[in-house]
Amino acid sequence: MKILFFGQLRELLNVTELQLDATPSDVSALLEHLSAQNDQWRQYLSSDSILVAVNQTLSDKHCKLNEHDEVAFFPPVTGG
Amino acid sequence: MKILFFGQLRELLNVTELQLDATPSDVSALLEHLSAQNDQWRQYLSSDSILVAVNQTLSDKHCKLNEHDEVAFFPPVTGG
Amino acid sequence: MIKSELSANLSPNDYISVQHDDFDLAHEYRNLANNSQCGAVVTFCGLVRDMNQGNQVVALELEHYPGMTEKSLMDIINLARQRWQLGDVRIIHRVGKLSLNEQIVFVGVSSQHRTDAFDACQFIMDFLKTKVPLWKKEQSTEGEYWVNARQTDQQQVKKWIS
Amino acid sequence: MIKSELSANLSPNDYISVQHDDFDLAHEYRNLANNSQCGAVVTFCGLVRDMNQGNQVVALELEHYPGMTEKSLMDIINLARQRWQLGDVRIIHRVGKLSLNEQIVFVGVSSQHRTDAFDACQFIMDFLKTKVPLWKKEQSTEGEYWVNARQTDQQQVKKWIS
Repeated sequence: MKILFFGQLRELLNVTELQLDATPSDVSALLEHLSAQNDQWRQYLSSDSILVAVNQTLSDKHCKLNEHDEVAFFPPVTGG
Repeated sequence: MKILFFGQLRELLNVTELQLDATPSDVSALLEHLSAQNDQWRQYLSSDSILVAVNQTLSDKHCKLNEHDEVAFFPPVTGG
Repeated sequence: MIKSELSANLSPNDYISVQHDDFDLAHEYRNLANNSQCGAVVTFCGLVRDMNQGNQVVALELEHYPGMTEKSLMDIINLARQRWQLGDVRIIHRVGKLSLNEQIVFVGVSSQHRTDAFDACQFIMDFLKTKVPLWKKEQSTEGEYWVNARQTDQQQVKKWIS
Repeated sequence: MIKSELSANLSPNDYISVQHDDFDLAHEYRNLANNSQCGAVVTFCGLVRDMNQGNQVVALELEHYPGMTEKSLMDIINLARQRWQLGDVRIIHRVGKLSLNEQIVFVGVSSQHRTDAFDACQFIMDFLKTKVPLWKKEQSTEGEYWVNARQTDQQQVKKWIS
Protein backbone atom coordinates (compact mmCIF):
# COMPACT_ATOMS: atom_id res chain seq x y z
CA MET A 1 0.00 0.00 0.00
CA LYS A 2 1.38 3.38 -1.01
CA ILE A 3 0.90 6.29 1.40
CA LEU A 4 1.44 9.90 0.29
CA PHE A 5 1.56 13.16 2.22
CA PHE A 6 1.16 16.68 0.83
CA GLY A 7 1.43 20.31 1.83
CA GLN A 8 2.03 21.32 5.41
CA LEU A 9 1.39 17.75 6.61
CA ARG A 10 4.25 16.49 4.40
CA GLU A 11 6.51 19.11 5.95
CA LEU A 12 5.44 18.41 9.53
CA LEU A 13 5.94 14.66 9.18
CA ASN A 14 8.93 15.17 6.93
CA VAL A 15 7.74 12.32 4.72
CA THR A 16 6.55 12.52 1.13
CA GLU A 17 5.79 8.89 0.46
CA LEU A 18 6.00 5.56 2.22
CA GLN A 19 5.33 1.97 1.28
CA LEU A 20 3.30 -0.03 3.80
CA ASP A 21 3.51 -3.82 3.81
CA ALA A 22 0.48 -4.17 6.10
CA THR A 23 -3.05 -3.70 4.76
CA PRO A 24 -5.22 -2.01 7.40
CA SER A 25 -8.91 -2.73 6.86
CA ASP A 26 -9.97 0.89 6.46
CA VAL A 27 -8.67 4.48 6.62
CA SER A 28 -9.27 4.64 10.41
CA ALA A 29 -7.16 1.55 10.96
CA LEU A 30 -4.44 2.95 8.70
CA LEU A 31 -4.39 6.22 10.68
CA GLU A 32 -4.10 4.24 13.93
CA HIS A 33 -1.27 2.19 12.45
CA LEU A 34 0.62 5.32 11.34
CA SER A 35 -0.05 7.16 14.60
CA ALA A 36 1.52 4.29 16.55
CA GLN A 37 4.90 5.30 15.12
CA ASN A 38 5.36 8.13 17.59
CA ASP A 39 3.51 10.89 19.45
CA GLN A 40 4.23 13.55 16.84
CA TRP A 41 2.65 11.50 14.10
CA ARG A 42 -0.35 10.83 16.37
CA GLN A 43 -0.70 14.55 16.96
CA TYR A 44 -0.43 15.65 13.34
CA LEU A 45 -2.66 12.87 12.01
CA SER A 46 -5.38 13.46 14.61
CA SER A 47 -6.26 16.90 13.19
CA ASP A 48 -9.93 17.07 12.24
CA SER A 49 -9.15 19.08 9.16
CA ILE A 50 -6.96 16.42 7.49
CA LEU A 51 -8.37 15.12 4.22
CA VAL A 52 -7.86 11.66 2.79
CA ALA A 53 -7.90 10.46 -0.81
CA VAL A 54 -8.08 6.77 -1.67
CA ASN A 55 -6.94 6.03 -5.22
CA GLN A 56 -7.03 9.75 -5.98
CA THR A 57 -10.64 10.23 -4.91
CA LEU A 58 -11.61 12.24 -1.82
CA SER A 59 -12.79 9.74 0.76
CA ASP A 60 -13.38 9.38 4.51
CA LYS A 61 -12.23 7.38 7.53
CA HIS A 62 -14.67 4.55 6.88
CA CYS A 63 -13.33 3.80 3.40
CA LYS A 64 -12.24 0.14 3.11
CA LEU A 65 -8.70 -0.45 1.89
CA ASN A 66 -7.07 -3.03 -0.35
CA GLU A 67 -3.48 -4.15 -0.73
CA HIS A 68 -2.63 -2.05 -3.80
CA ASP A 69 -4.47 1.12 -2.86
CA GLU A 70 -2.85 4.53 -2.99
CA VAL A 71 -3.82 6.55 0.06
CA ALA A 72 -2.98 10.24 0.47
CA PHE A 73 -3.33 12.50 3.50
CA PHE A 74 -3.27 16.28 3.22
CA PRO A 75 -4.54 19.54 4.74
CA PRO A 76 -7.51 21.43 3.26
CA VAL A 77 -6.69 22.48 -0.28
CA THR A 78 -5.79 26.08 -1.14
CA GLY A 79 -5.39 26.24 -4.92
CA GLY A 80 -7.01 28.64 -7.34
CA MET B 1 -38.59 69.62 -27.52
CA LYS B 2 -36.59 66.98 -29.39
CA ILE B 3 -38.26 63.60 -29.97
CA LEU B 4 -36.24 60.55 -31.05
CA PHE B 5 -37.29 57.10 -32.21
CA PHE B 6 -35.14 53.99 -32.33
CA GLY B 7 -35.13 50.39 -33.51
CA GLN B 8 -38.26 48.85 -34.97
CA LEU B 9 -40.36 51.81 -33.83
CA ARG B 10 -38.17 54.17 -35.88
CA GLU B 11 -38.72 51.92 -38.90
CA LEU B 12 -42.48 51.57 -38.39
CA LEU B 13 -43.02 55.33 -38.01
CA ASN B 14 -40.34 56.06 -40.58
CA VAL B 15 -39.08 58.91 -38.42
CA THR B 16 -35.73 59.19 -36.66
CA GLU B 17 -36.08 62.57 -35.04
CA LEU B 18 -38.58 65.40 -34.85
CA GLN B 19 -38.65 68.82 -33.28
CA LEU B 20 -41.84 69.69 -31.38
CA ASP B 21 -42.77 73.32 -30.79
CA ALA B 22 -45.45 72.42 -28.23
CA THR B 23 -44.49 71.37 -24.70
CA PRO B 24 -46.88 68.67 -23.45
CA SER B 25 -47.01 68.55 -19.65
CA ASP B 26 -45.88 64.95 -19.31
CA VAL B 27 -44.99 61.86 -21.37
CA SER B 28 -48.65 60.74 -21.51
CA ALA B 29 -49.67 64.07 -22.99
CA LEU B 30 -46.80 63.89 -25.48
CA LEU B 31 -47.89 60.40 -26.56
CA GLU B 32 -51.46 61.65 -27.05
CA HIS B 33 -50.17 64.62 -29.06
CA LEU B 34 -48.09 62.35 -31.32
CA SER B 35 -50.88 59.77 -31.68
CA ALA B 36 -53.24 62.46 -32.92
CA GLN B 37 -51.16 62.63 -36.13
CA ASN B 38 -52.78 59.56 -37.63
CA ASP B 39 -54.12 56.08 -36.79
CA GLN B 40 -50.86 54.31 -37.55
CA TRP B 41 -48.95 56.45 -35.08
CA ARG B 42 -51.68 55.85 -32.51
CA GLN B 43 -51.38 52.11 -33.07
CA TYR B 44 -47.58 51.91 -32.87
CA LEU B 45 -47.29 54.28 -29.91
CA SER B 46 -49.97 52.48 -27.91
CA SER B 47 -47.91 49.32 -27.52
CA ASP B 48 -47.44 48.45 -23.85
CA SER B 49 -43.87 47.39 -24.46
CA ILE B 50 -42.65 50.79 -25.69
CA LEU B 51 -40.02 52.38 -23.47
CA VAL B 52 -39.42 56.07 -22.96
CA ALA B 53 -36.27 57.93 -22.01
CA VAL B 54 -36.36 61.56 -20.91
CA ASN B 55 -33.01 63.32 -21.20
CA GLN B 56 -31.36 59.93 -21.75
CA THR B 57 -32.73 58.37 -18.58
CA LEU B 58 -35.33 55.56 -18.65
CA SER B 59 -38.56 57.07 -17.44
CA ASP B 60 -42.34 56.49 -17.49
CA LYS B 61 -45.58 58.03 -18.71
CA HIS B 62 -45.97 60.22 -15.65
CA CYS B 63 -42.66 62.00 -16.15
CA LYS B 64 -43.13 65.80 -16.37
CA LEU B 65 -41.66 67.49 -19.43
CA ASN B 66 -39.93 70.81 -20.03
CA GLU B 67 -39.37 72.84 -23.15
CA HIS B 68 -35.81 71.73 -23.87
CA ASP B 69 -36.16 68.07 -22.95
CA GLU B 70 -34.97 65.28 -25.21
CA VAL B 71 -37.53 62.47 -25.26
CA ALA B 72 -36.91 59.10 -26.92
CA PHE B 73 -39.31 56.25 -27.63
CA PHE B 74 -38.09 52.75 -28.43
CA PRO B 75 -38.92 49.04 -28.18
CA PRO B 76 -37.42 46.82 -25.45
CA VAL B 77 -33.66 46.78 -25.81
CA THR B 78 -31.82 43.78 -27.26
CA GLY B 79 -28.11 44.50 -26.99
CA GLY B 80 -25.41 42.32 -25.48
CA MET C 1 -25.47 66.96 -10.80
CA ILE C 2 -26.25 63.38 -11.72
CA LYS C 3 -23.13 63.31 -13.80
CA SER C 4 -20.81 64.29 -10.97
CA GLU C 5 -22.42 61.82 -8.58
CA LEU C 6 -21.85 59.12 -11.13
CA SER C 7 -18.27 59.88 -11.96
CA ALA C 8 -17.49 60.09 -8.23
CA ASN C 9 -18.10 56.36 -8.08
CA LEU C 10 -16.24 55.45 -11.27
CA SER C 11 -12.60 54.45 -10.91
CA PRO C 12 -10.16 56.44 -13.08
CA ASN C 13 -9.28 53.14 -14.76
CA ASP C 14 -12.86 52.26 -15.68
CA TYR C 15 -13.39 52.23 -19.41
CA ILE C 16 -16.54 52.41 -21.52
CA SER C 17 -16.61 52.36 -25.29
CA VAL C 18 -19.39 52.09 -27.87
CA GLN C 19 -17.63 51.52 -31.16
CA HIS C 20 -17.79 50.09 -34.68
CA ASP C 21 -14.32 48.58 -34.49
CA ASP C 22 -13.53 45.16 -33.12
CA PHE C 23 -11.78 44.83 -29.75
CA ASP C 24 -8.92 42.72 -28.48
CA LEU C 25 -9.59 40.62 -25.36
CA ALA C 26 -5.87 40.35 -24.61
CA HIS C 27 -5.54 44.15 -24.54
CA GLU C 28 -8.57 44.52 -22.27
CA TYR C 29 -7.31 41.78 -19.96
CA ARG C 30 -3.85 43.34 -19.68
CA ASN C 31 -5.46 46.55 -18.44
CA LEU C 32 -7.54 44.68 -15.89
CA ALA C 33 -4.75 42.41 -14.64
CA ASN C 34 -2.49 45.41 -14.17
CA ASN C 35 -3.82 46.06 -10.66
CA SER C 36 -1.64 44.25 -8.12
CA GLN C 37 -4.38 44.39 -5.48
CA CYS C 38 -6.70 42.33 -7.66
CA GLY C 39 -6.38 38.57 -7.55
CA ALA C 40 -9.36 37.90 -9.80
CA VAL C 41 -10.32 38.94 -13.33
CA VAL C 42 -13.62 37.81 -14.86
CA THR C 43 -14.41 38.56 -18.49
CA PHE C 44 -17.49 38.06 -20.61
CA CYS C 45 -17.48 38.11 -24.41
CA GLY C 46 -20.65 37.95 -26.47
CA LEU C 47 -20.38 36.70 -30.05
CA VAL C 48 -22.72 36.55 -33.05
CA ARG C 49 -23.93 32.96 -32.98
CA ASP C 50 -25.40 31.03 -35.85
CA MET C 51 -28.80 30.21 -34.38
CA ASN C 52 -31.07 32.62 -32.52
CA GLN C 53 -34.77 32.29 -31.74
CA GLY C 54 -34.98 29.48 -34.29
CA ASN C 55 -33.36 31.30 -37.21
CA GLN C 56 -30.10 30.69 -39.04
CA VAL C 57 -28.24 33.95 -38.52
CA VAL C 58 -25.91 35.30 -41.19
CA ALA C 59 -25.18 38.77 -39.82
CA LEU C 60 -26.64 41.42 -37.60
CA GLU C 61 -26.87 45.15 -37.36
CA LEU C 62 -26.72 46.94 -34.04
CA GLU C 63 -28.47 50.28 -33.59
CA HIS C 64 -28.03 52.40 -30.49
CA TYR C 65 -28.94 55.72 -28.89
CA PRO C 66 -25.67 57.67 -28.91
CA GLY C 67 -25.02 59.36 -25.61
CA MET C 68 -27.62 57.45 -23.65
CA THR C 69 -25.83 54.18 -24.33
CA GLU C 70 -22.65 55.42 -22.67
CA LYS C 71 -24.60 57.07 -19.86
CA SER C 72 -26.53 53.84 -19.15
CA LEU C 73 -23.31 51.85 -19.03
CA MET C 74 -21.84 54.35 -16.56
CA ASP C 75 -24.98 54.07 -14.42
CA ILE C 76 -24.59 50.27 -14.38
CA ILE C 77 -20.94 50.42 -13.32
CA ASN C 78 -22.01 52.86 -10.63
CA LEU C 79 -24.67 50.43 -9.36
CA ALA C 80 -22.17 47.56 -9.40
CA ARG C 81 -19.63 49.58 -7.42
CA GLN C 82 -22.26 50.23 -4.75
CA ARG C 83 -22.68 46.47 -4.26
CA TRP C 84 -19.20 45.04 -4.63
CA GLN C 85 -15.58 45.88 -3.96
CA LEU C 86 -14.20 46.18 -7.47
CA GLY C 87 -10.84 47.01 -9.00
CA ASP C 88 -11.38 48.11 -12.59
CA VAL C 89 -14.35 47.68 -14.91
CA ARG C 90 -14.17 47.77 -18.71
CA ILE C 91 -17.15 47.61 -21.06
CA ILE C 92 -17.05 47.67 -24.85
CA HIS C 93 -20.14 47.34 -27.03
CA ARG C 94 -19.94 47.28 -30.79
CA VAL C 95 -22.54 48.87 -33.07
CA GLY C 96 -23.12 48.69 -36.81
CA LYS C 97 -22.94 45.60 -38.98
CA LEU C 98 -21.45 42.38 -37.55
CA SER C 99 -20.92 39.02 -39.21
CA LEU C 100 -21.20 35.49 -37.85
CA ASN C 101 -18.73 34.76 -35.04
CA GLU C 102 -17.77 38.40 -34.63
CA GLN C 103 -17.41 39.84 -31.15
CA ILE C 104 -20.35 41.99 -29.98
CA VAL C 105 -19.68 42.90 -26.37
CA PHE C 106 -16.95 42.73 -23.74
CA VAL C 107 -17.37 43.14 -20.00
CA GLY C 108 -14.33 42.72 -17.76
CA VAL C 109 -14.09 43.16 -14.00
CA SER C 110 -11.13 42.85 -11.67
CA SER C 111 -11.43 42.47 -7.93
CA GLN C 112 -9.63 41.26 -4.84
CA HIS C 113 -12.05 38.36 -4.50
CA ARG C 114 -13.46 36.17 -7.23
CA THR C 115 -17.07 36.21 -6.03
CA ASP C 116 -17.20 40.02 -6.36
CA ALA C 117 -15.72 39.85 -9.86
CA PHE C 118 -18.12 37.09 -10.98
CA ASP C 119 -21.21 38.73 -9.51
CA ALA C 120 -20.39 42.21 -10.82
CA CYS C 121 -19.63 40.93 -14.33
CA GLN C 122 -22.89 38.98 -14.47
CA PHE C 123 -24.84 41.90 -12.97
CA ILE C 124 -23.45 44.28 -15.59
CA MET C 125 -24.38 41.91 -18.43
CA ASP C 126 -27.89 41.38 -17.01
CA PHE C 127 -28.50 45.12 -16.77
CA LEU C 128 -26.88 45.78 -20.15
CA LYS C 129 -29.31 43.29 -21.72
CA THR C 130 -32.40 45.07 -20.36
CA LYS C 131 -31.50 48.72 -19.70
CA VAL C 132 -29.03 49.90 -22.35
CA PRO C 133 -30.51 51.38 -25.57
CA LEU C 134 -29.16 48.92 -28.14
CA TRP C 135 -31.23 47.02 -30.70
CA LYS C 136 -30.28 44.05 -32.85
CA LYS C 137 -31.59 43.43 -36.32
CA GLU C 138 -30.66 39.98 -37.57
CA GLN C 139 -30.15 38.88 -41.13
CA SER C 140 -31.04 35.22 -41.36
CA THR C 141 -31.66 32.77 -44.18
CA GLU C 142 -35.37 33.53 -43.51
CA GLY C 143 -34.95 37.27 -44.03
CA GLU C 144 -34.29 40.32 -41.91
CA TYR C 145 -36.06 40.92 -38.58
CA TRP C 146 -35.69 42.80 -35.31
CA VAL C 147 -34.69 40.56 -32.42
CA ASN C 148 -37.34 40.19 -29.72
CA ALA C 149 -36.46 40.99 -26.13
CA ARG C 150 -36.38 37.81 -24.06
CA GLN C 151 -38.52 37.34 -20.97
CA THR C 152 -35.65 35.41 -19.33
CA ASP C 153 -33.47 38.53 -19.47
CA GLN C 154 -36.09 40.48 -17.54
CA GLN C 155 -36.25 37.71 -14.94
CA GLN C 156 -32.46 37.71 -14.67
CA VAL C 157 -32.49 41.41 -13.72
CA LYS C 158 -35.25 40.91 -11.16
CA LYS C 159 -33.00 38.47 -9.30
CA TRP C 160 -30.63 41.35 -8.50
CA ILE C 161 -33.33 43.80 -7.49
CA SER C 162 -35.41 41.68 -5.10
CA MET D 1 -15.22 2.28 -15.04
CA ILE D 2 -15.32 5.70 -13.43
CA LYS D 3 -12.89 6.93 -16.03
CA SER D 4 -15.05 5.98 -19.01
CA GLU D 5 -18.15 7.45 -17.39
CA LEU D 6 -16.26 10.68 -16.91
CA SER D 7 -14.78 10.97 -20.35
CA ALA D 8 -18.19 10.20 -21.85
CA ASN D 9 -19.32 13.54 -20.51
CA LEU D 10 -16.23 15.54 -21.51
CA SER D 11 -16.35 17.29 -24.86
CA PRO D 12 -13.47 16.48 -27.22
CA ASN D 13 -12.53 20.16 -27.06
CA ASP D 14 -12.35 20.31 -23.28
CA TYR D 15 -8.85 21.00 -22.07
CA ILE D 16 -7.20 20.49 -18.69
CA SER D 17 -3.59 21.31 -17.92
CA VAL D 18 -1.54 21.43 -14.72
CA GLN D 19 1.70 23.09 -15.68
CA HIS D 20 4.69 25.13 -14.57
CA ASP D 21 4.60 27.38 -17.62
CA ASP D 22 2.57 30.53 -17.92
CA PHE D 23 -0.51 30.56 -20.14
CA ASP D 24 -1.90 33.00 -22.69
CA LEU D 25 -5.49 34.17 -22.18
CA ALA D 26 -5.79 35.19 -25.85
CA HIS D 27 -4.89 31.65 -26.96
CA GLU D 28 -7.38 30.09 -24.56
CA TYR D 29 -10.10 32.51 -25.63
CA ARG D 30 -9.52 31.83 -29.33
CA ASN D 31 -10.14 28.14 -28.68
CA LEU D 32 -13.33 28.86 -26.75
CA ALA D 33 -14.71 31.44 -29.21
CA ASN D 34 -14.13 29.05 -32.08
CA ASN D 35 -17.51 27.38 -31.57
CA SER D 36 -20.11 29.09 -33.77
CA GLN D 37 -22.96 27.71 -31.66
CA CYS D 38 -21.69 29.55 -28.59
CA GLY D 39 -22.67 33.18 -28.15
CA ALA D 40 -21.08 33.54 -24.72
CA VAL D 41 -17.56 33.06 -23.37
CA VAL D 42 -16.80 33.62 -19.69
CA THR D 43 -13.23 33.50 -18.41
CA PHE D 44 -11.73 33.65 -14.95
CA CYS D 45 -8.07 34.40 -14.26
CA GLY D 46 -6.53 34.18 -10.82
CA LEU D 47 -3.37 36.18 -10.14
CA VAL D 48 -0.85 36.40 -7.31
CA ARG D 49 -1.95 39.48 -5.40
CA ASP D 50 0.15 41.54 -3.04
CA MET D 51 -1.93 41.15 0.12
CA ASN D 52 -3.41 37.92 1.46
CA GLN D 53 -4.74 37.17 4.92
CA GLY D 54 -3.01 40.31 6.17
CA ASN D 55 0.45 39.57 4.81
CA GLN D 56 2.49 41.34 2.16
CA VAL D 57 3.05 38.62 -0.42
CA VAL D 58 6.25 38.48 -2.44
CA ALA D 59 5.90 35.10 -4.14
CA LEU D 60 4.21 31.77 -3.70
CA GLU D 61 4.88 28.13 -4.32
CA LEU D 62 2.15 25.78 -5.46
CA GLU D 63 2.31 22.10 -4.58
CA HIS D 64 -0.09 19.55 -6.02
CA TYR D 65 -0.92 15.85 -6.12
CA PRO D 66 0.02 14.81 -9.67
CA GLY D 67 -2.64 12.65 -11.26
CA MET D 68 -5.34 13.41 -8.72
CA THR D 69 -5.27 17.11 -9.62
CA GLU D 70 -6.13 16.36 -13.26
CA LYS D 71 -8.69 13.74 -12.25
CA SER D 72 -10.42 16.15 -9.85
CA LEU D 73 -10.61 18.82 -12.53
CA MET D 74 -12.17 16.30 -14.93
CA ASP D 75 -14.71 15.36 -12.26
CA ILE D 76 -15.64 19.03 -11.84
CA ILE D 77 -16.14 19.57 -15.58
CA ASN D 78 -18.27 16.44 -15.55
CA LEU D 79 -20.43 17.81 -12.73
CA ALA D 80 -20.77 21.16 -14.52
CA ARG D 81 -21.83 19.45 -17.74
CA GLN D 82 -24.59 17.63 -15.85
CA ARG D 83 -26.04 20.98 -14.76
CA TRP D 84 -25.58 23.30 -17.72
CA GLN D 85 -25.52 23.23 -21.51
CA LEU D 86 -21.90 24.03 -22.24
CA GLY D 87 -19.79 24.36 -25.36
CA ASP D 88 -16.14 23.96 -24.40
CA VAL D 89 -14.41 24.12 -21.04
CA ARG D 90 -10.72 24.88 -20.52
CA ILE D 91 -8.88 24.79 -17.19
CA ILE D 92 -5.22 25.55 -16.59
CA HIS D 93 -3.61 25.56 -13.16
CA ARG D 94 0.00 26.44 -12.64
CA VAL D 95 2.24 24.78 -10.06
CA GLY D 96 5.72 25.58 -8.76
CA LYS D 97 7.07 28.99 -7.89
CA LEU D 98 5.10 32.11 -8.90
CA SER D 99 5.93 35.78 -8.41
CA LEU D 100 3.71 38.76 -7.64
CA ASN D 101 1.15 39.49 -10.39
CA GLU D 102 1.79 36.19 -12.15
CA GLN D 103 -1.15 34.20 -13.44
CA ILE D 104 -2.14 31.19 -11.30
CA VAL D 105 -5.29 29.73 -12.79
CA PHE D 106 -7.49 30.02 -15.86
CA VAL D 107 -11.05 28.74 -16.24
CA GLY D 108 -12.90 29.40 -19.49
CA VAL D 109 -16.37 28.27 -20.51
CA SER D 110 -18.29 28.81 -23.73
CA SER D 111 -22.02 28.31 -24.03
CA GLN D 112 -25.04 29.26 -26.08
CA HIS D 113 -26.39 31.34 -23.22
CA ARG D 114 -24.51 33.63 -20.90
CA THR D 115 -26.14 32.45 -17.67
CA ASP D 116 -24.89 28.89 -18.27
CA ALA D 117 -21.38 30.14 -19.02
CA PHE D 118 -21.30 32.39 -15.94
CA ASP D 119 -22.71 29.78 -13.58
CA ALA D 120 -20.48 26.96 -14.85
CA CYS D 121 -17.33 29.09 -14.66
CA GLN D 122 -18.10 30.15 -11.10
CA PHE D 123 -19.08 26.59 -10.11
CA ILE D 124 -15.80 25.24 -11.46
CA MET D 125 -13.77 27.84 -9.55
CA ASP D 126 -15.72 27.19 -6.33
CA PHE D 127 -15.11 23.45 -6.57
CA LEU D 128 -11.49 23.92 -7.63
CA LYS D 129 -10.92 26.02 -4.49
CA THR D 130 -12.18 23.28 -2.16
CA LYS D 131 -11.79 19.90 -3.90
CA VAL D 132 -8.65 19.94 -6.03
CA PRO D 133 -5.38 18.88 -4.32
CA LEU D 134 -3.34 22.05 -4.62
CA TRP D 135 -1.62 23.88 -1.76
CA LYS D 136 -0.16 27.37 -1.65
CA LYS D 137 2.85 28.37 0.39
CA GLU D 138 3.32 32.11 0.45
CA GLN D 139 6.53 34.04 0.86
CA SER D 140 5.73 37.32 2.51
CA THR D 141 7.74 40.07 4.15
CA GLU D 142 6.79 38.30 7.42
CA GLY D 143 8.28 34.97 6.34
CA GLU D 144 7.08 31.80 4.67
CA TYR D 145 3.81 30.11 5.62
CA TRP D 146 1.18 27.74 4.26
CA VAL D 147 -2.01 29.50 3.24
CA ASN D 148 -5.04 28.62 5.38
CA ALA D 149 -8.17 27.32 3.70
CA ARG D 150 -10.93 29.91 3.89
CA GLN D 151 -14.31 29.19 5.46
CA THR D 152 -15.98 31.39 2.82
CA ASP D 153 -14.79 29.01 0.09
CA GLN D 154 -16.53 26.11 1.84
CA GLN D 155 -19.72 28.15 2.10
CA GLN D 156 -19.47 29.03 -1.59
CA VAL D 157 -19.48 25.32 -2.52
CA LYS D 158 -22.42 24.56 -0.26
CA LYS D 159 -24.52 27.05 -2.22
CA TRP D 160 -24.26 24.76 -5.26
CA ILE D 161 -25.00 21.55 -3.36
CA SER D 162 -28.06 22.55 -1.32
